[in-house]
Amino acid sequence: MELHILLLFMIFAAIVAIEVKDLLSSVVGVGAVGFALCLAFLVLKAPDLAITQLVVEILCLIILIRATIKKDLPLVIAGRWVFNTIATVGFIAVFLFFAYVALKELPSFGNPTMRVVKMYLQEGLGKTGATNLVTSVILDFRAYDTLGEATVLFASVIGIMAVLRGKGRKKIEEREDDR
Amino acid sequence: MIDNPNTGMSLIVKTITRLTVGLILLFGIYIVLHGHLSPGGGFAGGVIIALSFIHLMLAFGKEAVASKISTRLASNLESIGALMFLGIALMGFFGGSFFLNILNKGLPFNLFSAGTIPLSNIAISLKVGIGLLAIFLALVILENVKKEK
Amino acid sequence: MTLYFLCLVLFCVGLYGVLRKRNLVKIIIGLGIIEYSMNLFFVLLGYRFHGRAPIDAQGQDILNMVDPLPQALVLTSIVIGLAVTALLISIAIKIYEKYGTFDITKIKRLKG
Amino acid sequence: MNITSIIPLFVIIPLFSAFFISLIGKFVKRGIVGGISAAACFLLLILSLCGLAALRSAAGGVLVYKVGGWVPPFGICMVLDGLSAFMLVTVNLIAFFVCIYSLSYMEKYTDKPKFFTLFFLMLTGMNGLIATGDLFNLYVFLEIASIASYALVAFGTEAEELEASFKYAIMGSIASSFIFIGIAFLYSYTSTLNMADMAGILSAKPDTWVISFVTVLFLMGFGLKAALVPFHAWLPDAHPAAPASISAMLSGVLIKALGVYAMIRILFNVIGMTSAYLTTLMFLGALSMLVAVILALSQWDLKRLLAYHSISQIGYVILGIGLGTPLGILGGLFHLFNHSVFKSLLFLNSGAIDYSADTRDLKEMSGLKEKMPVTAATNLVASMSIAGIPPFNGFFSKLIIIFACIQKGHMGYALAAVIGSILTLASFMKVQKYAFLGELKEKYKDIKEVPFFMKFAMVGLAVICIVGGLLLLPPLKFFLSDAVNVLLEGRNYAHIVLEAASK
Repeated sequence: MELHILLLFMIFAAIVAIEVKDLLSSVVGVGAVGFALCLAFLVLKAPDLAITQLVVEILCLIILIRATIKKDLPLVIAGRWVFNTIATVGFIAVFLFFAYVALKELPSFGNPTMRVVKMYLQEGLGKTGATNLVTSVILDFRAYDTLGEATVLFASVIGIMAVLRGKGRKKIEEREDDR
Repeated sequence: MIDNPNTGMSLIVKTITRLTVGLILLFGIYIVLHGHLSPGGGFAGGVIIALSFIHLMLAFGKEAVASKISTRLASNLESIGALMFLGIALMGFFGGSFFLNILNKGLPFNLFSAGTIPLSNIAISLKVGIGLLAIFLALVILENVKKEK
Repeated sequence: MTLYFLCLVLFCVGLYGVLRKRNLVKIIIGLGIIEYSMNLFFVLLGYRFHGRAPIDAQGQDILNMVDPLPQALVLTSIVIGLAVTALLISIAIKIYEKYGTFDITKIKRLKG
Repeated sequence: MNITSIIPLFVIIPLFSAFFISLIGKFVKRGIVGGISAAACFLLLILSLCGLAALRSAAGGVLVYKVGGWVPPFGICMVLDGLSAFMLVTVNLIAFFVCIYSLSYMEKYTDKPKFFTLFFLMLTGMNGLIATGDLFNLYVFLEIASIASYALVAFGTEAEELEASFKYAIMGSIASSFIFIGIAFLYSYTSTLNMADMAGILSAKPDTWVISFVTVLFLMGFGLKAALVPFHAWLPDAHPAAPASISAMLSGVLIKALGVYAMIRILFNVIGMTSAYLTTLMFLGALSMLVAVILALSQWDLKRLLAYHSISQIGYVILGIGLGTPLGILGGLFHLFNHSVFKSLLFLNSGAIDYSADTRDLKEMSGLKEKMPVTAATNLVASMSIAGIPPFNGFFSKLIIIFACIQKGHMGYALAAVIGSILTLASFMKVQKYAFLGELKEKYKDIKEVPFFMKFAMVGLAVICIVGGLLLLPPLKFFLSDAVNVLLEGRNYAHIVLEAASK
């Protein structure tokens, strides 16, 4: 029952975050959605995710606030966007209808078919020695994913430093042709 | 921690930060080391470690941390962390397969127990922590450059 | 079943925000909401009634554990979301530096 | 360390060189960074060729590598079969030439080590995506390649490039979120993430709404990554803004590996192809073929024109594969290989013009032939083969696609293919006339030919354009026919992989 309340709160906070005028209060709205998500993870018995989501959420907020301090806001709302709204709302309606139809065939909420995962639960402790089975899945059964994961973060750091560096192109005269 | 009053936040924030930064860092290291026993792990612990440095930088102003770690040193440390993690993966080659957990598993429930999992946790936390610190330093340095222009 | 549907409604709120809004930061916020709803949807799929967190306690033999696989994958997806959001924010800051505004309609140097 | 242990090397080598270059980038002289990256690219090319050779001797035509020693449904397995060997050779061949080219092209940009780090990260993403046998792993490597390409599009930090990269990043993230939702649905329905295991379960289960909903999600997600027409809005902005060697990689291999390969692997081998999906693919292919080539006629910016042509040529590939007949798939895959070669060559030529004459506008250039003979010659070869003039490789693959359309009775699509080819020829005659023929403007009197590395890469690709037609002859035919057989196998890909993995 509390999941329903949390989800309704998240949807309400998301709508506020998107529709509100001031940038800083929309950043706070996203923060609210993130923290409600962290609570939802706790209710769904996922402590690992709650810690990571909480901490990543704080970092995201700091960077977002860094980007939105003292920045201007569009005052005039042009009406040219009517076609865009109809297309988006129509696409969302179709998407939700087919999603509703498809969701009925999935196993119902609360009893997942845990075919492959049974082996993780029974022999996880024996095979990997880690008591926290989520960590054993991350770092032993599917460690290759985590290697990709670390590379994603590495690519993002190098990409940010490449984008934020001062001068992108050298002027013609200072370009020396080696070999 | 040399404290010139005009940079960073008010005195109250500075004194509280001086008390809590150590605890946050310790908590982050705890999360990393006990990754395979209790919830948390390389990622969460690494981000907490990065947040403790960012917390320091927000409270005491940019020079406090920026003088110690430059973005280039941070990105080099990060590549070292990444190479460590790849090394642990390559170590598995000796045991026959790419990511094989070849160290002995030890007794469950005590600290040195899950073979290479604690080592990978430490390598990931080193990488994630310093990488996010490098992102924050790059964003902050950009601010100063804009001011001089 | 309604929880899955509410989660996809949250996904559509984020999608609406990304496709409809004209301010760069609002688009990034819409994308953040899409990331959150994706992660929540995957963990909801793995929940089990009266399940326990997938951590073995000393001495107790816990039988009904929640599915750990979606939790491991969502941990990866949260950090991917952070990486993409951080990259987008730094591009938005540089665009603000070059164009002086966050409004898409004024950043229309490219056509097509 | 038996033969299958070469498969993880496709990910380890680019990953290791990316980390290593970013570590030593600042301390060491510029030449060493170039040397390491050229050596790593060459090693990858050799590895993909001997992967192809190892595959011919493998039992059942499949090599399966169990990462971490876990048996497939429990751990992640890396699969090398006909289709992924074919894609690996294409990707690493183009990456090798682009790497040589950018040794001297990147002098125009600052901070060369960062460029090569991001280049190798994109290569890791593509190689990892092609060689993986696990659905969520495919999503992670898709993200690595995408994030690296977002940063590379914005590498020269000018105003247009930042805006193009922002639009590309937003569209790419929406596509990834559709793909992630599709994977979540599939995991809940089949409770496994291994592609082979999932294919087995899906063939047992009846065809329900979940499967068609997930297929539409994947079509939207991978269609957006492959820039099919309804989702192509980002490509004409992103490719011209990127540095030339990166736009060669983007439209040469990235939209193929991330978009086309991932879509056909999942649709053919995991979800199973029905005639409804085939007709949608054919319709999307024909639509993007015609719409993009008409839009390209009115372009004056050289790289924008080439970007529109990438969309239309991807339409050819999707039309070919969408036919579903062995001849159609052969034509589609052969055109995929040819298009990677001549499209990256065209972008490298536009980069050469940009490098020495520093302009991209066709109106300003004219008569560059005298000063840049090599670039003019390679551009002529590439324009001929994209337009489908007989001796070159583009002609053979377009011919096969048109024959396959006729053989299956779709006269409308065959006609559309012919019209598209004629319009392509018209617009490339325009490029040839404005850029290279005519008299040289005095503004460009003093421009000189491009350095050696750029010439070497362009001439190499031009030779492959000329020689490409031989791939259809019997000795080299296994290269394509193995890939076609993998697609025709459809869902007993599961049986083949699991049986090979259990050994």
